[in-house]
Parts: sequence; C-alpha cells; structure tokens
Amino acid sequence: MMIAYFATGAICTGLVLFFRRKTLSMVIAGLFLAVQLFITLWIIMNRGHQVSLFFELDELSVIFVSILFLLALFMFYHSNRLLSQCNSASCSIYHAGFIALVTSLTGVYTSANLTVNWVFLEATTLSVAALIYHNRTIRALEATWKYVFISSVGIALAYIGILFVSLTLKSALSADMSFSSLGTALQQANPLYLKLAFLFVLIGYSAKMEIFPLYTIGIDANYVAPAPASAFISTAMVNAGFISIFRLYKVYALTPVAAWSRHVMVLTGVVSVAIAAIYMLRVKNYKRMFAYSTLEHMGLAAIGLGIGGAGIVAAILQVLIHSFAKSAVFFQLGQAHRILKTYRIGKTGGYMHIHPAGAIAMLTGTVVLTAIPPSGLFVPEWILFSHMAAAGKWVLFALVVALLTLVIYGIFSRILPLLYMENERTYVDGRYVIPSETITQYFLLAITIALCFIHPDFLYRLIYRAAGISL
Amino acid sequence: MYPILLVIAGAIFIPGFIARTRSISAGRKGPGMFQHLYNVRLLLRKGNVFSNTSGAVQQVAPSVVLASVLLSAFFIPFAGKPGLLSFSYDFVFFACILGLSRFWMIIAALDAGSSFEGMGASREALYGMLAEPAFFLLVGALALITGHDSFVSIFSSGDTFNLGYYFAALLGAYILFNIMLVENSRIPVDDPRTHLELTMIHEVMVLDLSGIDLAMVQIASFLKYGIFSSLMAGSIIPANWQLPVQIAAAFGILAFTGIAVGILESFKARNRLNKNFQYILTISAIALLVLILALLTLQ
Amino acid sequence: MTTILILAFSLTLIYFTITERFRTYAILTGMQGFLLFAISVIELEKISTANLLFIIAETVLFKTILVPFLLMRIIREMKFPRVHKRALPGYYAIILASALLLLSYITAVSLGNTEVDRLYLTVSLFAMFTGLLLIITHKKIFSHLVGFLVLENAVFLFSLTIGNEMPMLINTAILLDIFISVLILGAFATRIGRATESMESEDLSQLKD
Amino acid sequence: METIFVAVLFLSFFLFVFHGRAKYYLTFVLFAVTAIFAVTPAIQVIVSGLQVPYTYSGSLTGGINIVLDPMGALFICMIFFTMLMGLLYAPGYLKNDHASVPLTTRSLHYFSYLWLYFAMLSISVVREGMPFLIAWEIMTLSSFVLVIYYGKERTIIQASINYLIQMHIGFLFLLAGFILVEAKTGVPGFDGLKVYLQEPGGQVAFWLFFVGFAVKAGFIPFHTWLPEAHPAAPTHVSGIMSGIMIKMGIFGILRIISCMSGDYLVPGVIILVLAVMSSLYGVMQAIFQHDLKRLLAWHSIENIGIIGIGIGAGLIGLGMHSPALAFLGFAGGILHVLNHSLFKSLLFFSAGSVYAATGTRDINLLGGIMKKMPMTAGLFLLASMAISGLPPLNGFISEFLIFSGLFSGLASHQVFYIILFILSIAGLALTGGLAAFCFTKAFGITFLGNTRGKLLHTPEEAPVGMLLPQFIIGLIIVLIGIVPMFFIRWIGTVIVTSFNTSIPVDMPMFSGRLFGLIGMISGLLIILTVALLLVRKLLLSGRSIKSGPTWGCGYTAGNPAMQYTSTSFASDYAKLSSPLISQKQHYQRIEEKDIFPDNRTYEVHSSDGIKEKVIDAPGRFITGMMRRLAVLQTGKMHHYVLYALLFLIAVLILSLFNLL
Repeated sequence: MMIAYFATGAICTGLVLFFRRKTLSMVIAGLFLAVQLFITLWIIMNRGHQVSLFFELDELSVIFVSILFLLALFMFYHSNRLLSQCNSASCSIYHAGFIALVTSLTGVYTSANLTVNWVFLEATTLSVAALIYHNRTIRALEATWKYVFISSVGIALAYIGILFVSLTLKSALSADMSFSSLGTALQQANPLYLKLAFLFVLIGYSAKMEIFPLYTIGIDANYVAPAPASAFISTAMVNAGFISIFRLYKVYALTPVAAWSRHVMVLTGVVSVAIAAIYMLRVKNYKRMFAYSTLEHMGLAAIGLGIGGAGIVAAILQVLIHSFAKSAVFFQLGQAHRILKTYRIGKTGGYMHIHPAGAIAMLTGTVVLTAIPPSGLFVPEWILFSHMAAAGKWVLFALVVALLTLVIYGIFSRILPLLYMENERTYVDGRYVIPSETITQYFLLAITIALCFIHPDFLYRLIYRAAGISL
Repeated sequence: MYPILLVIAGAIFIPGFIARTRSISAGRKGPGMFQHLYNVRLLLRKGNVFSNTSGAVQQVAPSVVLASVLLSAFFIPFAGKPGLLSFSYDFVFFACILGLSRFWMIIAALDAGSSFEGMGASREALYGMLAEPAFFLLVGALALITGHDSFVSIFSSGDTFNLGYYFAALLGAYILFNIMLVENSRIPVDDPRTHLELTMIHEVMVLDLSGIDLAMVQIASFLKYGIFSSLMAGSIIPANWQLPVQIAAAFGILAFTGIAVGILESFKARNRLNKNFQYILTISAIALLVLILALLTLQ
Repeated sequence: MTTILILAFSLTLIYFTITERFRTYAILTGMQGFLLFAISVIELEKISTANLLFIIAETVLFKTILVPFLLMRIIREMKFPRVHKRALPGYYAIILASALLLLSYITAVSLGNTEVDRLYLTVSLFAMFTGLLLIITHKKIFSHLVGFLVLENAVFLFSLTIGNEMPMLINTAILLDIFISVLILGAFATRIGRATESMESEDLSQLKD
Repeated sequence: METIFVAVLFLSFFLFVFHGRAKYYLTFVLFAVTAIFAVTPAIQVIVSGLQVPYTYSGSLTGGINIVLDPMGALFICMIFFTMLMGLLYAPGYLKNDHASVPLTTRSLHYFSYLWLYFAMLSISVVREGMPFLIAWEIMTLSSFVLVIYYGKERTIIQASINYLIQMHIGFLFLLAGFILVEAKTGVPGFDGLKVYLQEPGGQVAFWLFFVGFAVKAGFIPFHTWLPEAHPAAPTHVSGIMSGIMIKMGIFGILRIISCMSGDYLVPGVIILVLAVMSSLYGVMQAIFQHDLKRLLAWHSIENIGIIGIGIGAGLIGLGMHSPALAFLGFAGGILHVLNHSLFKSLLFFSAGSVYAATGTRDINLLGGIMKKMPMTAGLFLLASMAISGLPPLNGFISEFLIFSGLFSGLASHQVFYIILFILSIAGLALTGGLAAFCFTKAFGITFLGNTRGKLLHTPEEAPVGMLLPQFIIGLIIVLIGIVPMFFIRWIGTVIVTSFNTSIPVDMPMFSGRLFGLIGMISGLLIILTVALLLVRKLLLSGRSIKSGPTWGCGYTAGNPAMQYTSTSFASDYAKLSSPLISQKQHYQRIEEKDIFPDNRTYEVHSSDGIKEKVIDAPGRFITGMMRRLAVLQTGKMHHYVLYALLFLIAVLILSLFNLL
C-alpha cells in the first residue's frame, strides 16, 4: 500500500512537471490531496500494524500524518489564492514541489527504518527547494542555495552518524537498521560510537528541525518562501525533523548513553531558545520573527525530549499544537503581505483598521504562539515545567522562562504596532482584503485554544503511547 | 457635660487672653477680653459678598468646617468623665474629623481661584499633613504607657501616679500646644497680623469669605483653641485630684495657654516659610521621644 | 596496497587545504574519485557483481570524470580569477587541518574497535573535517561546492570501512551523492553564476539579521 | 448551570458579528446572565455565613474542583458590582471616539471586558494550579487588550507591553510556586500549598506566590507597570482595573495566607513593612503628578499599601495569638479592598467624564469645571474625601479598623512589634495626610477656580448614562460610612471561615455596637452640617448678597493663568521630598542678552527611581547584551557550517570531561 502511495506521489509530480499547465497541475494536486486523505485514513485504520519492512504505522505516525493532511489541505487552498497570478511554469513547479514534499513527508513520518527515514528526509530537501525558490528573486536564490547546500551538508553528516551506528552492529541489513531492532542491538554497544553517531545525526537533522546548530537556513527559507509554503516549512517540515530525531532518541533511551543524549538535547534546546530570544529583539521583519519563533518552539521541544519522561509528552504536544498555531500565523502573514506589500517591521500599521478579521487572527495567533493561556501551548509548557520541577532542575526552569519572557516581549513589541499603530507610510491594496480567507486561521487557532481547555482522552492516549509512556 | 463646657470656655477665653497679653506686653491699651466675640457677632449680622469665581464649595465649606470641629469637641474628656462621644480608639475619629475640616478649608480656598489663596491652601495642606503623624505618635505613646485605648481611659489612668507617665504627659502637652499653634496658624508657624498675604497661611485662605461664612470659620478656629487646651489639661491634670481642684487647674491651663501664645507672639518672630517644615518635624521628633520614653517605662 | 591508497587520499586532502587555484580543486576532486575507485575495487571483493559494477560506475564515471568535468566547465564559464578568497589566511588553514588530522586520529584510536581499520576511520574523519574546513574557511561558493564534494567522498570512504556486509548503506550513500551533486553542481551553481556574475558568496549573504 | 456558562462563553464570540448598539446589549445580556448564576450563590454564601465550602465539579474541564467559600464569594460580589458599573459607564465614554477607533477594536473591547469578568470569577473559585493559571492569564490578556484600546499612539503600546511583560513575570512566579508545590507534595494547587507550608522549607513556595500576586497588586517594588498602564487605558477600564483587577492580587495573597498554618510572624512583618513603604511611596509620587489618571494610578499603589498594612497586621495578630489584632487587621484590609474598589472606580469614572468633556487630563490646564459639570465634580469630591480616609465616608471606616488594629497591637509588650506598629501608625497617618494633600490638589485645581488652559471644547455635564453608575457607587460609599456594621459582619464571616482563627465573630469590641456608634456619629456629622447650612440660609435670607471679583490683594490685572496650579501647589512639598523623589525640569534659560524674551515653556516631571533601577536599567542591560550577542545570523554560509563544527567539538570536549 505504502509503495503504491509513493508511486502515486512520484507519478503525480512527474505529470505536473511534464505538462506544465496551470489548471491541470492544480487538478492533479487536488486529486493527490484526495489520495493523501485516503492514505491518512488508511494509516489511521491500520495503526499498530507492521505493514512492511520499512514502514511502521505507530501512534506517532498517526498523529503527524493526520496533521500533515490538514496542513496540506489548507496550504493547497492558500497556495491557489497565491498562484492565481503566476505563470504556468512556476505554478506547476510549485505544485510539483508540493506533491513531492507531502509524499516524502509521509515517508519520513511513517518510516520504521533509520536509513529509509534518512532517505525520505533527504528527499524533502529537494522538494522544499522548489517551494522556496518560487519567487525567483536573487534573495530567493540565496535562501534556496543555502537551504539546499546546508541541508545536504547536514544530511551527509547525518549519514556519517548512521554509519557509526552500523559500525557497532554485526550486520546492517535493512532489518537490522529498523528502529525497533536497533534499540536492543545497541544496548551493549561502545558508548563512544553511540555518542558520535548521535551527535552527527542530531547536527544533520537540526537543519530540518530548525534547532541549533543548523537552524540558520530554516530562517532564511521561511523568509523568502511564499507565505503558505512558509507555513508548511515551519510546521510539517520541522515536524519531520522532530520525528526523525525523536525516533533515534527513543532508540537511545535504551542504550548506555541515554542520559548523555538527553543532556545533549537539553543543551541544543536551551541554545536554540536563547538564540530565538536574542534575535526576537533584533529582527526587523515579521516573517523572520515568526521563523525565529519556530526555532524557539522547537528548542522547547528539544528541551522536553531532554528532560525525558513526561517531558516527551510535552515535546510531542508542543510540536503538535505549534503546527496549528504557526501555520495559522503564516497564512495570515501571507494575506497581510498581499495587502500591505511589506513584511518590514515599523514600515506599516493600522491592520486593525484595514483588515479586521485578519488582525484578530494575527493577534490571537501571536498570543497562542507566546504560550500565554488560553493558548494550547501552555499545556505542554505546564507539563514540561512541572516535570522540570519534579526533577529539581530549577536553574534550567529559570533560564528557560527568562528567555521565553524576552521572546514574548520581542513578539508583542513588534506585532502590536502592526495591528494598532497608524503609520502614514502604510500602503494598502484593498483588493486583497478578503475576510473569507481567514476561516482557515480561525479553524486552526480554535483548535489550539480548545486544546488548552479540553484535554481529549483519545489524543492524550495517542501521545502517551507515542512517547512510550504507559498511562 | 463638663468637657464640652470646658472647650467652650476655652474658645471664649483663650483668644481674649492672647489679645490681652499681646497688648499688655506691647504697652498698648488694646482690645477688650471679648472683642473677638463682638467681631463674630458683627459678622453674623452681615450679608454676604462672594467671588464670581467661587461656587458651591465655598458656600458649603464653612458649615462643614464648623460642624466637624464642633463634633470633634464632643470627643474631649475631662476629669475622668468621657466626652459626649467616647469609644475605643475615638482619637482616630477625632484626628480624622479635624482632617475633614482642613480638607474643606483648603478646597474652599482653592475655589476662589486666587493665587494667594492657592499659596495658603498649599501650605495649610502641607503643614496639616506633617502634623498628623505627630499626633498619632503621641497618642500611640500615651496609649502604650497606659495600656488604654480611648481619650477618657488614657487621661483618667493618671491615678496610678508615676514619674514616667507624668514626664510623658508634660511632653505630650507641649506637643499638643505646638500642634495647636500649627492648626490655628499662630506664630511661629504663621503670623495672622501681618498684612503681607504672601506669607500668610490661614488668614490668606479666608480672604474671600465674608459675613456668616467668615464667622463660622472664626468660631471653628476659636473652638480649636478650646479643644487642644482641654486636651492638654486632660493629659497634665492627674485624674485622682478632687473635681473642683481639677476644674480650677483646667481653667488655669486655659489661661496659661492663652498667655503663652500671647507672649510667644509678642517676643518671637514668625519662621521663614521653609523653616516651618523643620519646626513641624521637630514636633514629630519630640513625639517619638515620648514614645521611646513610653517604651522605657514598659521595661 | 590499500594503506598506500588511503595515505594518498589523505595527501590530496592536505593539498586541498592549501591549494590556491580553482583548477587544482577540480583535478584533486578527480584524483580522489579515482583513489576511491581503486580502494573499493580492492576492498570490496566479496560483494555481488551488480553492486560492484554500480560502485565502479559511481567512482569512475561520476566521481572521476563527470564531476571534475562539471567543475572545469564552471570555472571556464564563470571566468573565475585564479586565486580564490579565503575567510582565513592559508597558514591558519594548514594549522587547523593538522589539528583536525590529529583529532581524527585520536578519535579513531579512542574508538578502540579492533574490527575497524583505524586508518580508514582516521582518514575518513579527516576527510570529513577537511570538507567542513573548506566550507568554513572559504568565501567563494565554488570552494563550498568542492568542500561538499570532499565531504561526500568522506562519506563514501567511511561506508567502505563498514565493508562488504552492508551494500544497502553504501548504495544509498552513492545515490545521495549523485543526486545532490548533480543538483548542486548542475542546477544551482550555474543558476547562481548567471544571477550573480562572479559567484561571489558576498552577493549571497544579504539574508541576515 | 455549567451549560449556561458554556453557552455564554460561546455566545460571547457573536460580539464580533453584531454592530452598533446590539453589540453592547449582547454584552450586557451575557454579563447579566452570568451575574445571576454567579452572584446569587455568592450572596447566599456570604449572608448565610456558610462555613462549609460549596463544592461541585465540572465535567467539561475534566473535573476541576470549584470551591465557593465566603472569601471567594465576597470577591465575586465585588467583581460583579465594579464590572457592572464599568459596563454601564463604558458606552457613554467610548462614544466620543467612535470615528477614530476601528469597529473591531470596539468588538474586541467588549469581548475582552466579558472575558476579564469571567476570568476573575473563575479565579475566585478555582483552587488547582493549571486552571488557576489559565484563568489568571486570561485575566491578564483580556485586560491587556482593554488597555491597548487607543493603540494608535506609541506610548500606549509601550505601556501595554510593559504591562503584559510585568504581568507575565508575576505569572512565572505563580507558575514556579504551583509546580514547586505539586512537585514536592503531589497535591495540586492551593491544597498542596497548605500541605507544603507545614513542611520545613515550605516558606519558599509562599514567597513565590507572594511575589506573583504582589506584581498584580502593585506593591513596591513590583508596581512599575501601574502608573503606565492606567493612564493608557480607556478610563472605565482604568476604573475596573484599579478598582477590582489589581485586587485579585490581594485575593491571591489572602488565599495563600488562608493556606498557612503557622509561622505567621515573619511574613506578617515583611508584608507590613512592604505595605507601609508602598503606601508612602505611592502617595508621595501621586502628589507630583499632573496627569489626572496617572495621579489616580499612583494612589492605587498607596491604597494597596493600606490594604497590605491591614493584612500584615492581621498576620502578625495571628502569629501573636491576638484575635483583636488579627480581626481588626484583616477586617480593615478586606474592607479597604471593597472601599477602594468603590471610590477608586468612582474617581476614575468622574475623571473620565472630565477627560471626555475637555479632551485633556493635564490638571494644570483645567480648572473651573465644577460650574459646568456640578454632578461630576460633586461625585469626584465625594470620592476624594473617601479616599483621604475622612469621615463620614467608607474610607474612614477601613482606616479606622486598621488604626485600631495597630493600636491594639501595642498591647503586645514586645518592643520590636511595638516599634513596628508605632511606625506603621505614623506611616498610615502620614499617608492619610498626604492623600488629603493630594486630593485637595486634584479636586481643587481640576474643578475649582478658573480654567487655566485653552480647552478643545467647552465642557458639558456628563450624560445620564455615565452619571448613573457613579451615583450608585457614591450611594454605597456613603452607606458604608453610615451603616458600617453590616459590611463588617459579612467581612467577619469571611475572616473566620478563611483564616481559621479563633476569633469569635461577636467579640464585644467588634460587635455592631461600636460600629453602630461610629455610623451614628457619621450621621450626626452630616446632620450637623446640614443644620448649619440651614441656619446659614435662614440668617442670610433677606440680607444683601453681592458678588465681585476675587480679592487680588490690590493687584487688579489678575488672570486665570496666575492661579495656583498643580505644580505650584506641590512645589513646597517637592522641596521637602526632593531627597527621595527627584524632579526633572525642562525649560530654556533666559540669557543675559535676552532683553525681550519670547514665549517660553516650563515642564516638571517626577521620575520613579524604583522603576529606573528595577525595570529600566536591567531592561536596558539585557536588551543591550542581547543585541551584542546577536552575532550568529551573519548571512555568510561558511559561518553557518562553522556552528555545526563548533557544536560538535564543544559537545565532544564536554563529554570528554564528563560534563554532559
């Protein structure tokens, strides 16, 4: 089934690229979404079954594949709004990238094997590049170049990590590289090998998850990509990085270097949050600001993994809710850009006047992203901090909350002028004030806020299972 | 009923004593003992002239001022007898009610929109504010020594005569005397005789009052002499003396108060305005001294 | 025999760090490809024929011929100046390289696994570091490209370390190599060259905060 | 009941759909519906003096225990009343800016108003950590949205961000407190605190909570947001924020005190000292202000200090096993919470009416408003008297209670506490005097005399809609002054049920008799005044009543600009307090060569030394440091790869030394 799906994805991509017709590519992408819905449902139905050697439909993949579909659907909608002015070639390349990306992301989410996972993650680089390069400007070229290059360096490093893992094994047939068997196989392995392997993989995948050290390209990519694509990169894409690191992390939990790997995660996480905080106070561009916010949230997720125990639950929940919130904000930023023609901070304002529905979505999104209740993101933070307290990590707690406070200051002091302050330089293109386009944002934000008040049993059961903690 | 009579007696006699002392010491013939009462009677017979700028506040204020000072007179105990009104911590009420009269006096002055009255109001407010802690410190110290919680019980506990209390009571009387000078704006805080409005405090505030309104304010100010001197009497006179002796002593203190103010006004110049802070804060410092004394007696 | 080849490989690596002409880069890349070909032929004796053919095709056709050719073409087309720009003076680079070589050796020794040839490990780690160093110490995009290619070679060499048992891993690595190299070299490098005229990295460092 | 609340929450989103008056009516209906279902049980709890908490658990939120105890009930009543008054006042006030404020902002305003109300109601009844924090932050956020209503100006945006960040810092302390308690005891929320406080070292949690709540309440040195946020907000919002929202901080402090079971003395002393400092500093700063709303904001700090004096005294009373001190302190503190919510909202409302009518908040430009707006002026005067603690109004009653408590504490025979109490008494007395000073200034300069500056339009009396809530509040202010015993009895119930003291509710000293008498005397004062006024009127009838210009002491060319202003009124005081509070003067010197000097301006601004040292300087330091640290995103790709290498090496080195 999975093979058939990937084949479909590949064929769809090929068709779009081959014909290069605007309407046709849209139709194919739409049809592909139907396939995606089908495969999502199929994965949900078959969860817990080992369907093939390479793919595993566990709770983790169920959660993320479901989010992926939702995000892909919304992204498709917003992209089509965006693409209405583009020519056939760029439109079809965009759609091809989109289909390929969704396919490879599904692969990343569901892969049960270290190598397969790596292959699909590599495949995302290429498809994302098509999306980033959409605008064909020199800056787009720069960002794409950096993205492709550094991702590739990262992926090569990650491969060295995988090779280190395999060095400790007696044989490395495909079955041996599966996550489930690695856990037991690595229990007696040489710690130094394991450490090196983990480090290389972490560094390599950090480009995808947008955490320190290779987060830099993600920022640029988010900035130059069209807003719907940024929404997708900042959520589904980083989720792929997260899931890859997380699967390895789970393997490492069984090895002698479990404690060490957790500490490394905390280190990267804290450094990521710190960098996000630092740049939050410096950025002059709304889109980059929200890109840094992604860095911050992924850093928190890394810290959650590093804390372990309930922290893992917090991390998964964090990533999950962040996907909704961040995509909503980026969708809204896209609209704002079409109306105001700029992302520059301080160059514009009065959005509350210009596009009320959008302004409220933006305000809500900002609040949600800062994890101030009633943001759903408060729940993972609460879990994380409670767990930190239980572990007696008060210095870490103080450091993280101090950094988060700076982040909040940074975000609010930049978003509020956009919403409220009247700026005489504000240029408004009234054609694009389309309140109906905000529905997706409201839907996504409603989910995030509802998750603060309502803690649905099925979701939490899924997350606890995915985290490997019995309830 | 005695206490309120004592206050009224004070109100009637003290201004007279002050005026007489002053004229005698200056070698003048001077006005009679009751000239101030004649003045008030004259004012009460007059009509009213008010400023175009002023409004309801200036009309109402004199009544409020008089009413609150009158009411505060009801709190004064004498010779072991409570005043008309007496309850635990009545001195708080007493202080607050005097505060009320000051409050209205100030806004009445501001109502005329005159820069001179503004100055007076500002100073009155400031001095009143500074004098407040002195009173509370003093009462606190007395309450601490005696272990009682109302005017009458504090003052009537003097029958267990001891030196510590008595010294504290004397200092207390001295403080009350000074507070009286501040409240009534006499020398050295203020010189009511001067004709330079810039340096006046209380007198400048009533510039735009006339007739009955002015009379009411004057009466209130006379009453304050009575109130504070009665308080001084209460604190100094031991409560175990015979009643007639106490009454005599009280009148003696009233007379003494009047004469003392008169002598002070004859032989002392008014302070420079910015020295007044220092002067009033000194009162608080002495009150603090009383407190320390109280703490020492406690040991 | 393998030892000599590997030492030759590490020599090329050192030369990479000090060379100052772009053309040398292309030649060195080709040499590395050839060395890898030789090593893999010697080492992978027990491997199935199909796989061996695949690896040979990769090393000979791709690494030894196609990549240097593409690099040459870029140099020609872009009319690069001969000497490239460094972010760091050359002598620092060589000092760093030696330090990294030492570090690789220490790491390889402390891994202490007798099953693994320490030389392989040392050289492949060194190759990795050299690749990274090429990227870090240079400002030109072309040097970055070469650095990446060296990194790829390191991965390939490292996968040879694992030996015969794991053809899948090697094959995937090769696929990656081809895929990315072609993408970067073919598609992007030329596009950047056209867009920025001189392929200066400065033109592509405007995205910052 | 639950379904109704959920329905109300859901319906509140329809505020964004409706236009015009319908929006307001919907707000009102939702408010009223909630009120009926929240306030009715609250009143039952208070009046019946129910000692057993009234418990039910909701299913929507997964079974959060909601406990309605008398203290929560009291706060619910206060919240309801203050918010209702604000809601009545709001439309009249907001009407002035209909053109310049976007419709959405207005929807958002009413929406946040409702949610602020819901959040405060929840805070009063929720006891577990996470729901409490959620409600707490909803309160912060909704009030934040209310503050930023006029966000067109940069200063307002800065003030509201300042507000948000400081609230967030307070929130973090609460968060730390909750997670600490839960980690140590395994019991969530305030019940866990109760357990933890009995363990050694449990005091840490108390102080975490205290700081968290103190930021909201505005004790110094956590007050710095207050004088910024209040002037920025629309006036009725300042009214409710100052009136009730900052009291949620006090509520929290009372809540954690109710969790204590020993060791009352140290917290009591610290709170008392902090409170005396707050009250003095607040009022000392207030006198300098000439922005009417900023002045009122500083007075909020002062009054929080007075409340804190009561609470601190009550705590010490508990620690010394002195029921009198405990009762009087807590009763004074809690009654002052109620009183302040009344007179402060009244002050803000009437100040808002003045602002709406004149377009300025600068007292130095105002004057003579009383003739144009007699009702507003009268109400402001009433509230000024109340806040200065003058009889026969409510402020006096609570200050009387606190004074009595402190005086009764003198009987403790412990020198340390005696000195503490005496100093507190002096401090409180000084605060009262300063408050009177400040409000004679505020009232006198704003409403009396002649108009000093040029106003945008001639002021007119506020419409009935705006006056009505003010009259209701004024009525209650007088009512508490005249019949204080009922209120004190209810508060007595709260104290006895919340603080687990051995205070008999009907101790002879605190029985209705004393306060009945005090109420009577207050009544007497009013009667006496009225009688004197009647006498005056009788005497004056038939006599000549003339009017003329104000006596200028011989100077005949006086003009309104020569009147005393706010700044000049406070100038003597400024000299006195200059060592503590510095003033900055902005003016242009007249040079010797300047023979014909032209128009000049002179401005004085007081500066908050605490804010500069506690907030501004560290803030500048942190942002400056952060700016220097921002060296990573260089745009150069070789740097980006370098980070990876450095990270690799750093981690390897760290692991080599077993640091990871």
